[in-house]
Amino acid sequence: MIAVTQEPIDVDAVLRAVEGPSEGAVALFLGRVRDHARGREVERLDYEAYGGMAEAEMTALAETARREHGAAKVALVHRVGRLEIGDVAVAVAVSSAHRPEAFAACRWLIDTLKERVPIWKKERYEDGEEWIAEHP
Amino acid sequence: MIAVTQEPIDVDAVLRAVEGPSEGAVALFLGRVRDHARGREVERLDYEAYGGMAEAEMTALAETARREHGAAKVALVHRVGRLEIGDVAVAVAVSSAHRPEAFAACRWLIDTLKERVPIWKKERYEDGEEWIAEHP
Amino acid sequence: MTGPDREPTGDGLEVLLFAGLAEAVGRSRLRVEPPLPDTVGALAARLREEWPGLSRATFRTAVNQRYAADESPVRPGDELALIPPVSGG
Amino acid sequence: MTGPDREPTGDGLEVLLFAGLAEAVGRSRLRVEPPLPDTVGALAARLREEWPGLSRATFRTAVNQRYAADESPVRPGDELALIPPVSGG
Repeated sequence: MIAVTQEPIDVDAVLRAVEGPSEGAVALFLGRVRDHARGREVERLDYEAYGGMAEAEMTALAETARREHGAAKVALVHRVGRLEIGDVAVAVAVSSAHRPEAFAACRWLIDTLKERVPIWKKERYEDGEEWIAEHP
Repeated sequence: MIAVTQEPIDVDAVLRAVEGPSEGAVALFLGRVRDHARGREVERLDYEAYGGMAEAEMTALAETARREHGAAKVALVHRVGRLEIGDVAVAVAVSSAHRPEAFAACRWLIDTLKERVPIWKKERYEDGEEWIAEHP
Repeated sequence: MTGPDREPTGDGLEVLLFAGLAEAVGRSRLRVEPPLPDTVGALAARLREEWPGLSRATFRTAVNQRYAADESPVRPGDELALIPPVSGG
Repeated sequence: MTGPDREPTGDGLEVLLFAGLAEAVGRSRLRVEPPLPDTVGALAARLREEWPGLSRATFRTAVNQRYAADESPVRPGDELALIPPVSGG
């Protein structure tokens, strides 16, 4: 399961996507909208994606996670549009036979997704808004 | 949420237990029953716990995760009794403001739970069964 | 601390066994009559002598649901447990 | 590869802009008329000259939805995009 979606992320479906009888370990990362960032209070976020390329990059990341990081199954979902505090912005799930690979691949995926995948967030504050540029 | 339970683990409830407006990162680990172990085909597992002590140890682990590993909120649930292939045996959820702490605390918790918490599994095979002694 | 399934033991003690250790001994609790040994280590040594299933077994010991060192004291009414190598998760 | 929202551009090209870059330029796509530059780097240099909002901007470039090096070729019909620093997750 690889998707960029306007809809709320269905975490159960993300977890089901990596189930398997030989996969004893599942690592899941959820990125939720925080009420603060960079020392400022955040009211909400707007995410924009270069949709086709974002999904292509995420598909490539999932393949690398399986080939090089020991992941058996991978699910990557990023939400876009308007998100409120507490909403899940991104879900990364990895299964493998044992836990070291599941943790390592999950961590590698979220780190690399944040560096490479063409998605941007705009933070909305009480008194303004700002596009965040995290990874050049 | 700290529990040793006979019932199927409600993963949604585990994730809800670590929600918070300042916690932007959630790391979840699920240990599921695998169809193989130690080179043998496994038909199912039976878990036994020293219930009161297991919950006391898990409570102590959660406190240490918060005090020393940067966790904001922790949920630990272990299922006991008869488990089939694919059933979730253990769920570990950690939230924190940022992801390094969530990953590190989640990994430390499952590693340390496996070393310390008085829970035992018996593997059932087609032709027998065996109590598993993993951490002396 | 009183476990949910313990009965009064007077001046003696009951010791809980689990998993493979309970199967090796054939019981999930053992009674230790007074006089009680002073320490966890002395009590464990006495149990290893009395019960062949324990003589060469690997276990840690818990007193009142906490892991206890060999030199920890043992008192009437304590909840003792022999903890074979764990395999949760 | 043809993006879902692209129109035929003949011998020219359209370039997609996103997020802060689109706001700085005031548009989310730019038309580049022939003759086309040979490479991604030359095309980016031309856009920086033509559009003040791009002159000092930080961006990577993608061709047909893949990150592309400055020396990558540019052909009519390619889907070009300027990718400002990302902040997903």
